[in-house]
Amino acid sequence: MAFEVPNMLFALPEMLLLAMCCIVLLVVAFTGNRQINLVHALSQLSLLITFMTVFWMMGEGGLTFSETYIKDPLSDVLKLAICLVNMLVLSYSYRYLQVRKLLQGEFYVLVLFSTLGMLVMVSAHNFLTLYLGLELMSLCLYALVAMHRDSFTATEAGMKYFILGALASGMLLYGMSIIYGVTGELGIEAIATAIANEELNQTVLSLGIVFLVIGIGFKFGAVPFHMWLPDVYQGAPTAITLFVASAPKIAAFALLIRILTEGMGDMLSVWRDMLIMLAVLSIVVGNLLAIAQTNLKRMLAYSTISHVGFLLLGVLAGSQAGFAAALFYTLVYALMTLGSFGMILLLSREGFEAEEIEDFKGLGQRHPWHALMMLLLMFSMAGIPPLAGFYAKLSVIKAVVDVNLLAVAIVAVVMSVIGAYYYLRVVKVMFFDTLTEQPRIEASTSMQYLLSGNVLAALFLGLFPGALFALCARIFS
Amino acid sequence: MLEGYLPILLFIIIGIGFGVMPLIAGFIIGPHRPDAEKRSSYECGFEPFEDTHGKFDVRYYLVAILFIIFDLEIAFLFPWAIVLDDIGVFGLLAMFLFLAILVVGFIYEWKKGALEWE
Amino acid sequence: MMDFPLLSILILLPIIGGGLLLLCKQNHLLARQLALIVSVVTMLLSFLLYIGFDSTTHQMQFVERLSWIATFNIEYYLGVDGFSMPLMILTTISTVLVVIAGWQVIQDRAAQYMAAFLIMEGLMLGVFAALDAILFYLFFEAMLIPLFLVIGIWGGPNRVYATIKFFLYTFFGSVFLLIALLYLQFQAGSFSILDFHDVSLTLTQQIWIFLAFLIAFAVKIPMWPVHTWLPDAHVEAPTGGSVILAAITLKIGGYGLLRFALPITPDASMTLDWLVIGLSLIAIVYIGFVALAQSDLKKLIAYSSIAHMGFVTLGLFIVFRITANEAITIGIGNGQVLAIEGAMVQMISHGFIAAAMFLSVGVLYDRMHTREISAYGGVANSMPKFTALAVFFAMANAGLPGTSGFVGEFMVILAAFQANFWYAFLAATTLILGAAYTLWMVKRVFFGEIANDEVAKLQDINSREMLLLASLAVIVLVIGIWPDPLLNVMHASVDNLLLQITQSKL
Amino acid sequence: MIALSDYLIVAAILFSLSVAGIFLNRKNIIILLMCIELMLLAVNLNFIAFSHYAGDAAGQVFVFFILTVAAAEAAIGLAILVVLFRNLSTINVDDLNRLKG
Amino acid sequence: MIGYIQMRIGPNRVGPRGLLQPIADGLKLLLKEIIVPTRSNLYLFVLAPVLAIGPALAAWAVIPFDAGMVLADINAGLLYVLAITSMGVYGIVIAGWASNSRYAFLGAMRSAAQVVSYEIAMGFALVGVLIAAGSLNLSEIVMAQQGGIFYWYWLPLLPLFVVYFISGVAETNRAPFDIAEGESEIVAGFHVEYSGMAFAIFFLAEYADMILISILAATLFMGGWLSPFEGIPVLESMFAWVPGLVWLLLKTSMFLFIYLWIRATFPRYRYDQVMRLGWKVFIPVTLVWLVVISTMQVFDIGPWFSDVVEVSTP
Repeated sequence: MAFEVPNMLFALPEMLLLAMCCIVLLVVAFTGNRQINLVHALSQLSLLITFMTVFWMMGEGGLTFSETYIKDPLSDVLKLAICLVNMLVLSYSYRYLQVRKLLQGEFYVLVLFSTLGMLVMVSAHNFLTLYLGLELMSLCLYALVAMHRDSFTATEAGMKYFILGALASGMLLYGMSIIYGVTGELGIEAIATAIANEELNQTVLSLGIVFLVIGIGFKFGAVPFHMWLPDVYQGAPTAITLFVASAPKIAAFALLIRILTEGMGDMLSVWRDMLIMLAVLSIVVGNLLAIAQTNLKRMLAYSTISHVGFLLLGVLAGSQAGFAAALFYTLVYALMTLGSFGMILLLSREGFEAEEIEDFKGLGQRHPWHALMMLLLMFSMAGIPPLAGFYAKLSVIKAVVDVNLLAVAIVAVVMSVIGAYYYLRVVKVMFFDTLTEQPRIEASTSMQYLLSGNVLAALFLGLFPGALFALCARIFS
Repeated sequence: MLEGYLPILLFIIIGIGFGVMPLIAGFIIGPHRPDAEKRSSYECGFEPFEDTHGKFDVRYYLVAILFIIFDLEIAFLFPWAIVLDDIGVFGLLAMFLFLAILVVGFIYEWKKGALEWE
Repeated sequence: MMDFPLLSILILLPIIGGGLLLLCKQNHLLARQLALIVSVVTMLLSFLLYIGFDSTTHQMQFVERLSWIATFNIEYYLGVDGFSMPLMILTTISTVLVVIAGWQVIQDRAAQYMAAFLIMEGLMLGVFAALDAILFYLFFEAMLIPLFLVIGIWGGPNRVYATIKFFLYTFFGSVFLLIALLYLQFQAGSFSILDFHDVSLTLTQQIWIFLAFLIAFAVKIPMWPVHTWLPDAHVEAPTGGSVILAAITLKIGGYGLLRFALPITPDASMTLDWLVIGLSLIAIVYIGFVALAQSDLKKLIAYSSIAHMGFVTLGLFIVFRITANEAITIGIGNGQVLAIEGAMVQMISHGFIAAAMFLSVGVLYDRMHTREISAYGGVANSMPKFTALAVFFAMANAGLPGTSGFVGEFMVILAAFQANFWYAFLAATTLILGAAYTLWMVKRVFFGEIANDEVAKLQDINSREMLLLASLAVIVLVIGIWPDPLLNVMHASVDNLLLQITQSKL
Repeated sequence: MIALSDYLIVAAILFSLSVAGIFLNRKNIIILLMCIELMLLAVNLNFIAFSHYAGDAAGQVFVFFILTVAAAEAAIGLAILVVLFRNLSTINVDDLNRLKG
Repeated sequence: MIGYIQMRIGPNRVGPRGLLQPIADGLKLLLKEIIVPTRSNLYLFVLAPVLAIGPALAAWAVIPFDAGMVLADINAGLLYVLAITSMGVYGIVIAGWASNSRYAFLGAMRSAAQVVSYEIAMGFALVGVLIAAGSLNLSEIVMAQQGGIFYWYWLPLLPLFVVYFISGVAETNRAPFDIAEGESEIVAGFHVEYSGMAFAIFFLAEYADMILISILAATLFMGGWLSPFEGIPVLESMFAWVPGLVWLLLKTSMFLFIYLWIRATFPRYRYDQVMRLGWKVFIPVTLVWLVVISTMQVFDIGPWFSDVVEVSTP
C-alpha cells in the first residue's frame, strides 16, 4: 500500500491550535481555577497564533490528507474571521463570567476546541472531515450552553440544543449516506465530478439533498428548523450566547458552501427551491416573531433567524456574486452580533443581566456613547445605510434580483421594514424613555474600547465596504 | 463470506440455551410457593420504602462515559495495530499524536478527580 | 474650480462638525457656537456653487467621481445640475436657521441636538449631490436616523408613536426604491443615475420601476393617501425638526421624481400620469379642506404643506398632458417648461415659507407651550413685530402675489390650463382654500380680543428671532418679485429633462 | 443474498422511527437520547450497506468515526441530562418549558 | 481446591476428594425455588442470567484449540471475543436493576463499573498483541508466536501480559476484586435476590468467564497450542507427539490454578483501590508499553520484532 505523507503545512494553523488546546487543557488541569488569568492569556495567545499563522500562510493552497482537506482563499478568510471573532468573544466574556463565577478553565478549553472544530469544518473537503469538524464544534457548544450548572434555563437550553443539534447531525449524516450511496464518493470534489459526469439516479440524489438541506437548516436555525435557537440564545449565559451566535455561523456558512455549492453545484435546481422556502420562511417568521419579544436576547435570536434567511438568499442565488454576498453577509452578521451581545455583556453586572429590552431604558441619557454604539448596531442590523448591515442586505438582494427572483427579493425587503420596527424599539427605549434605575457600567475600559472599535468597524465597513466586497468576490471567482 | 460466522451463531444460540434451559428446569422442578415475605427484597430487617430504581452516584455514570470514550479509542487502535507494518513511520507518528491527545485528556481527568473514589 | 472637491467638502464639513459636537458633551455654549460656525461656513460655501454654476448647460457640474465599491461598480459620484443646486442652497440656509432657532429653546442635550442637525445637513446635501444610485440611497436612508432621533428625543408628548410611524413609512417606501435601483443596475450594468437615464426598458418594466419609485417618493413628498405620517411627525417634532422636515425632506421626494421617475421611466410616467395627477389634485383640494378643519397650528401647516406639494407633483406630471395637446405643433413648448419650473420654484419657495411658518409657530409655542389655535387670540396686541412677519408668511403661504408662493403656484396653474381646464380649475381652488385656512388661522390667532392673560403677557420676538424671520421674509420676497436668478439656473436642465421625457424609450 | 435495498429499507425504517420518537415522545428525555443513537445507527447501516455493495472502504471508515462521535455525543447528552435532572428533578420532556416565546 | 489451600473442611468431603461437591451444589440449587421478588421486572429478571452466560459460552466459538481446530476461523476473532464478552456486563446491570433491591443495584453498579474499567486496560493489552501479531485472527496470532517459549508474547509483552491477566481477574469479579459481592459490605452483590437455578447460572457464567480468560491468556500470550519446547533441539522432538490441544489445556489449567491461588491468598481490595489500580496504573502502563512496542515493531528493534521473526512466520 502506497502511503503518501501528506503536506501537513496546509493544516499548520489547526495543528498549532490543537497543541495550544492541549497546553491550555493541561494548565487548567494542573492549576484549576487559580490561574485563570493565565489561562485567559494563553487562550488569547492561541487564537492569536492561529490567526497569525493563517495570515502568514495566505495565498497558496491546495488539497492535502488524501484530498480530505483543503486550503483555499475561502478557508483562509473564514479562519481569520473565526479567530478574530473568538478573540473578541473571549475579551467580552471575561468580566461577565468572572462576576458570575463561571470563569472556569473549562470555558476556555471548550471555546478553543470548538474553534478548532470550526477551523476543521472550514477546511473540510470531504464529508468525513466536515462531519468531524462539525461535531467537534457542536459538542463543545452543547457543553458550553449547559455550563452554568445551577441555572434552570441554561441547562434546559443546553438539553434542547443538544437534542435538536444531534437530530440535525443525524439528518445531515443520513443525507451524506445517501449521497455516498448514489455517487460512491465522500470527497466533495469527487461527488461534484460524479454528479457532473455520470448517470445517477436523480430521485435518490434529490432525496439525499433534502436531508442535507434539512440538516444544514437545523444547524443554521432556519425556519422551520429554528425551534432551538431562541431558547438557546435566551437560556444560555449571555457570554455563551455571544459565542454560540457569532463564530459558529461563520463555520456553518462553510458547511453550506462546501456541501451545496462545491459538492452539489450541479443540483442547483433541486436545492434552490428548498432554500427559497427556508429563506423566505426564516425572514418572515423571524421578523414577525421578533416583534413580540420583550427579552432582548430572544429578540436577537429571532432577528438572527431572519438574518439567516437573508444569508440563504445569497446562496440560493447560485451565482458567484450571490456566494460572495452571502459571505459578506456572514462576516458582517458576525460583527454585528458580537457588538450587540457585547453590549448586553457590557451593561450587565452582578445580579443584573441587562437582557430585557426594558433594561436599556434611558441609556441615551446616562451613557450617550454606549447608547450611540447600540443605536448604530441596531440600525446596522435593520439594514439602514451607511452601516455595514445595509451593504450586506444590498448585496444579497442584488444577487437575488440578478437571477430574476424578484418576488423573493420583494418579500425580503418588505420584511426588513418590519424588522426595522423591533430594532427601532430598542432605540426608542434607549433614547426616548426615561430611565428607571441607574445603569452602572462596570466593564473594564479595555472592553469598552474594544466594543466601540467593533461598532465603529461596522460603521467603517458601511462607509468603505469596497475592499471587503472585493475580497469576497475574489474568493468566489 | 458470511458462512464463517455460522458456527458463531450456533454458539450464541447454545449459550443462550445454556442459560434458558436450567432456568426452565428450575422453574419446573423447583418448588413454587411464593409468599410475601419471600418475595420482598432483601433488607436488613426493615421494609423497603422506596423504589431503588432511583438515583445513583454520578461517579458510576462518569466511569461509564470514560469507558465508552476509551473503548472507542481502542477500537481505533485495533485496525491500526493490524496494518502498522504497512503504514510505517507516518502511521506510527499519527497514532502517537492520537495517543498523546488521549493522554492529555487522561491527565485532565486524573487531575480533575474523575478517577477518585473516596 | 473643478479640482476643488467642493461638493465633498459641503457634505463632509457638517458631518465632521456634527461628530465634533458630540464630543463637547455638556458645554452647551461651545456646542452652539461651533454649530453656528459650521453651518454658516457650509452655507457660504454652498453659495460658491451658485457663483460657479454654469447655467448654460444641463451637464453635471462640480463632478467628483471615484471608484468606491469596485465589485458592484458603485462609485462615489457627485455632481449638481440646475435641479439640485438650488435645493442644496435651500438646505444650507435652512440649517443655519434651525441652528439659530434652537439656540435657546433647546436646553436638553443641546450638543447632540445640534450635531444631529449638522449631520443631517451633510446627508441631505449628499442626497442632492449624489449621482450614483447607491450613494443616493445611502444618503436617503441615513438621513432618517438623525431625524428619527431629533423627533424622538426632543419632540412632543406623543413623539415615540410619531417618530416610529415616520420612520417605518419612509423606510417602507424606500425599500422598493432599492429593489428598483438594483433591477436597473442589472439592466444598465452600472449604478450611475445618468446611465439609468439611457437604459432602454419595456413598458412593463418601466411601469413596475415607476411604481416602485412612486411609492418611495410619494411617501416622502408626501402624496395622498400615504401622507398620514407627516402631520404626526410635524406636530411632535421640535421646531427645528419641523423646519427641516417641511423645508427639505419633502423636497427630496419631489427631487427624486425629477431625478429618477421622469427621466428613467418616461413612458410609464406618461401611461400613469393620470394616477399622479389625480392624487395631486386630491391632495390639493381634499387636503385643503382637511387643513381648514384643523385646530392645531402645526397640523394646519402640515396639511397645507401636503397641499402645496401637490402642486409640485401636479406640475411634474402635467407635462405629459401638455405634450399630448401640443404634439401636433411643436416638440417642446412653453407650457412644459412652465410646468416643470413651476414645480421647482414651488419646491424652493415652499421650503422657505414652510420653514418660516414653522418657525413662527415655534416662536409662539416657546412662549405659550400650546399649539391649539383656540388658546390664542389677539396676539397682535402683545407681539406686533412678530405679527407683522407672521402675517406676511401666512399670506405667502396662501399665494399672495409678490411672494414666492405665488410664483410657483401661478406657473403650475398656468401650465395646467394648457393641459386641461379642469385641472387648472381644481388647482386654482387652492388659492381660495389656502387663503381661507391661512387667513382664518391668522384671524383667530393674531387678531381679535386678547384671549387670555397669558397672551397678554407675551413678549415680542427678540433680535435673534427677528433676524431669523426677517431674513426669511427677504428671501421670500426676492424670489416672489424677481425669480429669474432662480429660474435661469434651471433652464438648461429643464430643457434636457423635457427632451428626455418626451422621447419614448420603447 | 440480501439485496442492498433491504438494508436501505431497514435503515430507513429505523431512521423514521427515531425521528418519530424524537418528535412524538413527550415523556422521557432518555428516550430522546436513545432515539438519537438509533438514528446514527440507521445512518451507519446505510453507510455499511453502500460501502459493502460498492466495494469501497471509505464508508466503513466513516462509520467508525460516526461511532466515536456518537459516543462523545452520548456522553455530553447524558452529562447535560444529569445536570438538568439535578436542577429540575425530572426528565419529563414536557417540563422543559421555562423558555418560551 | 480453595478448600485445600485455606485448610477448610467441608467442601472436600463430598465424593472422592471433594470432586463431586460442585455437582451436589448444582442439584441442590436446581431443586430450590426461583424467587421472583415483588416489584421487580420479571422479564429483565429472567433475562439477566441468560445474558450473563450466553456471551461467555458464545465466545468459545473462535478459540483455536489446535492448528485448524477452531469452530469459526474468522478474521475478526479477537474483536469478536471482546465484543461478545462485553455483553456480559448487561447481565450484571440488568440483574441489579431488575432485582429492585438496593444491595443488588449497588452491587451491579459497582461490578459494572469495575468490569468496564478493566476492560479498557485489557483492550489496550490486546492491542499490544495485535501490534506484534498483525492479525485479529486468533489462529494467526498463535502462529505468529512460533519459535519457542521465549518467542511467546508473554515475554516481549510482559507488562501487557500481567495487566491482561489481572484485568481478567477483575473482569470476572473474582477475588481479590470481588468487592461487588463483598459480603461484608453489600451482602452478595448483584445476584443477592437470585436463588435456585438462576443463581446457579450466574455462578456458571462466572466460571465460564474465568476459563475463557484463561484460555485466551494461553492463546494470546502463551503460544496457544504450540509446544513450549519448540526450538530446543532435544525436547522438541521428544514432545512432538503431544497434540497441541493438550498443551493448550495444560496452559489453561495453569492459569486457572493461578486464579484460584490468587483468590485463596489475597485479601480483598477496597473498591477505591480497585478503581485506582485500573485507571491510574494499568491504563498508563499499557499506554506507555504500546508506544514502546509499536516503535519497536516499526523500526524492527530487538530480538522479537526484528525481521527474522517476520520471515519465520509462514
